[in-house]
Amino acid sequence: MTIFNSSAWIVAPIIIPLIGGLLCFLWRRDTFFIALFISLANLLSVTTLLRQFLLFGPLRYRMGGWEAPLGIALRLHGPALLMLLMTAVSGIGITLYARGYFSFRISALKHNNRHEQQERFFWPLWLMLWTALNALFLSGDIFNLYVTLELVSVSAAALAALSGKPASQIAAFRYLLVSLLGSLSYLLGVVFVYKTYGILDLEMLRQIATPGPGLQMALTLMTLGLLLKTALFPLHFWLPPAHANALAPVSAILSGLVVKGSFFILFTLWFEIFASSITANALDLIGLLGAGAVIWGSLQAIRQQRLKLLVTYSTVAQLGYLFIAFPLTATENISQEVWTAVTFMVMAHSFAKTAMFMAAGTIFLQVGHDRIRDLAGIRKSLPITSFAYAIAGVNLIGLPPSGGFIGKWLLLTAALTSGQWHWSLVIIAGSLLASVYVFRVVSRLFLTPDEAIIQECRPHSPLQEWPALFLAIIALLLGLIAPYFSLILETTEIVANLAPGGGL
Amino acid sequence: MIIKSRRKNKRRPFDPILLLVLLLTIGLTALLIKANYTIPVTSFGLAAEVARFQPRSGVESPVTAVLLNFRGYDTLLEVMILLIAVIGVWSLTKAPFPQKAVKTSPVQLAVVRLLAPLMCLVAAYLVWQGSHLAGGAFQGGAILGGAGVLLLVAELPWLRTIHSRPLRIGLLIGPLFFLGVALLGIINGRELLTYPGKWSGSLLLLIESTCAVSIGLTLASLFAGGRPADDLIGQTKTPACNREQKRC
Amino acid sequence: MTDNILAAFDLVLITTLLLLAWKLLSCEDIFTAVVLFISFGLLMALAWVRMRAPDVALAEAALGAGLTGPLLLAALRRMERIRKYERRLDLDEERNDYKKPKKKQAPPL
Amino acid sequence: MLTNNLYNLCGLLLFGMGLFALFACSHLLRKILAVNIMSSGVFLVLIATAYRPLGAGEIDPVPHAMVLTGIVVSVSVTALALILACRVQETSNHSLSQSERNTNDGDSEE
Repeated sequence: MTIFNSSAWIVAPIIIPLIGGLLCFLWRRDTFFIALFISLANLLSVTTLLRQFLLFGPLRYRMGGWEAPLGIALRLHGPALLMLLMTAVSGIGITLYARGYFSFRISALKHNNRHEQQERFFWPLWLMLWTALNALFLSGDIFNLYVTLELVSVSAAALAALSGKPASQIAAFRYLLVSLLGSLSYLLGVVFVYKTYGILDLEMLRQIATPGPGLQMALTLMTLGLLLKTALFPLHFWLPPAHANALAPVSAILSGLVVKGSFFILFTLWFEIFASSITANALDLIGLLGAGAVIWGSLQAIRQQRLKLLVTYSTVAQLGYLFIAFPLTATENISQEVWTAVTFMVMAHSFAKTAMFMAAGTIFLQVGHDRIRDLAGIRKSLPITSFAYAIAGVNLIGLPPSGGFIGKWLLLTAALTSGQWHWSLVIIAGSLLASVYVFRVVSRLFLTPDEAIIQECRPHSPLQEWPALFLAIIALLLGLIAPYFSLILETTEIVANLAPGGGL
Repeated sequence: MIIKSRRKNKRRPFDPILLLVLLLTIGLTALLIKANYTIPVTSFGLAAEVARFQPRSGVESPVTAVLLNFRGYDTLLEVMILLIAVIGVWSLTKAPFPQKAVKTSPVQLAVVRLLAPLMCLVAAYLVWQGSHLAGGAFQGGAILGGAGVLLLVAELPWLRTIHSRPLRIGLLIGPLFFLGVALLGIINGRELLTYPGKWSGSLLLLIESTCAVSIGLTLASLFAGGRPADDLIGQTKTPACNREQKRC
Repeated sequence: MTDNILAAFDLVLITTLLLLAWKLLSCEDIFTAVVLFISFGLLMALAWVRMRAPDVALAEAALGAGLTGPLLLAALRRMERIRKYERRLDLDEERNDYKKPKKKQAPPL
Repeated sequence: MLTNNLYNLCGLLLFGMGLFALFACSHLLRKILAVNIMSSGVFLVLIATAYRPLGAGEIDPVPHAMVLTGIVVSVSVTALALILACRVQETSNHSLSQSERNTNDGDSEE
């Protein structure tokens, strides 16, 4: 099987969706089948990468055959591989769901021209966004990361504006400006790095980076930009309108995948590349903001009257957990566990939130509104969707055996062993609050009084319901395959000892 | 919600939040300037590296070598950003692009007739010059886009007959050719974006020419802010959209 | 001698750039701001030439003056036209979107 | 080195100005202009870093290529932002604060 050992597979997750996106724009017929084929091909390539990774360890790829300081390198390490897997699986779900969603809208709603047009532009934009995310996860060059960030923000903003409603236009405009501001701040950070070291390659930077005023400023700028893009607590103001007003598949993409991209860069920069320059105060500050996000986001979610807004604010809250992990890495011997915890949280949240937005979108389309108060008895007409929502909720609360449980458990133990028990209080409080906002909806959906109005249900395709359940169940079962994940992540340690240009 | 409150208190001279933002920006800028002057200048960047490998890149201009060869991957993604911007603009508009048929004044027409071909020539020259001096696909494409803007401003009637498919092919020809050449490297058993040695000079020129055409079309489409009339799905059916077309 | 002239040129250029930026961000009329922005772009091109970056200067001149300027002007014209008509078409469309609209589900405005 | 520092300073000041204006200005077009000023500032810092006076060695072409990439990116993003701004003006009753209320309805889809 020499073909599966070729190093060229590492560019496949970038090239395959890219070709798909271009084809969807050019051809315009059978776009769903193109997208489905692309999703499967992408899954195949990511699986091949997984196999190569398990056989040979971390990979490094020189674009154009040029060595690192001059050329651009791609690198595949444990976290990047898991992010690729996450995007591949979520992507298949989103592709299937989007098909059901758009065909329902075209057939059942008025103004089907508009819906046809939305579907026509959704596919190329979605595939381009997928390309951008995969490129971001694989990139090993600090300026190339900026280009991929811009690619992500432009396509995400275009997707967010797709719904055409006034509120979504304003939200998308603000989203675009905020992403631009974040990218520019990041770029200025890159400029400072280049001023100081004259190098853009991540691996080489990791080796020569020493704490200093230039790096300090660069890190501050990059962190500010990426925090803005990841919507950490006080900088989250743009997220709820943008995510709640988009079309349902787009909300799923934005909440499930896009925010993870900037978080991934942030985490890589802080704990892999510039780990030596991070001070304990900075870690504590980020952790504090994360705690604020958990509490504030959960309280807001509890207050919301609309299902989609509730799900959106829960994204703000769940992103907070990822930042609570920052101060826990300060203790030497447990940083590996924190890495695993964060990866788990990211993946579990991605699957669960994607499923949740899909379920919310289906409910919205079927019922015509998403006021939580009036959602009683939906389970009778939409059993699969309600079930998917409930399972995804289990993940957000963090009940076993879900991926969310493993993530939180690892965080809790890390907090206790490192003696920073105050973070564990926040984690537990967040879980309790999450159970409040999840059960508030689930109890409406399931435990209704007998005389509840049974909402009428339009005929719809299974594609509208099953992908959500599929992703929710994956999120639930994530905890069962935990050992394999830590296996992949432990290989990261080897990459940390590799010389640049090493690997394959 | 900083932005919101700003709007309401626009007239007031002493808005506390505005003051806070002002102080924060001044502080950040001061920090930046301070850091800027404390950075020890230890490196001279990648100039030596580029100079060393430039003979193998196939072009004489160092910037073009970096742009298309050493860091060609960035450029490939960047061309895609342009394309996504066009897709985004098309997805947002419901109007066909030359919006109304007006009589172009003869003076304007004469100017356009003179300038547009001239700009195409300049663009071609810039692309060709890019291999050894300043210039290249982006500069040439920008001039081509400028020519497109000129045509659009003059609202020439034949612009209305542009069909969607040929335009899309034009928009995609550069990116697709670039991608194809990039994949050639893999087919040859090398890395992505590796150009075959002795051909790389002419291949790069071809990439630049096709990309310049696509970039020019892209920029002109961005300026047009609409889509070809046959790209709209049944817009004339609903009366609301009819009204809209007249007004937009 | 040449050094002094160059330094004076630098100072003038930088001051003009900063003043233009300040003016275009603070002036009352948005049309003036757009026009100032175009001239700002041209001065930036001059700065690129001074920094011995002819490629960037060409791109800035061609893109800034030839495209961003017209883009901004076109957008401004479009916005003015929209403001005149004050359309609410999309909102109407939105309310009647469901085939069986229910009164109580109309979005509260 | 003096020239580099002067232009560096100018770039950083432009960045700061744009940043402030982005928050302080209410007109959407002005916000877009502010972002453009900011990016010009960043590019200026980058190019000024690479600058060497005549006869003082090679100029590093990598920042030039980076800025070219950045300029093209910013033009395309500006175009998208402008169309979005037009759409905002078209669809909302031309005052953002009013539509802010719509946003919180979450009544997004139909």
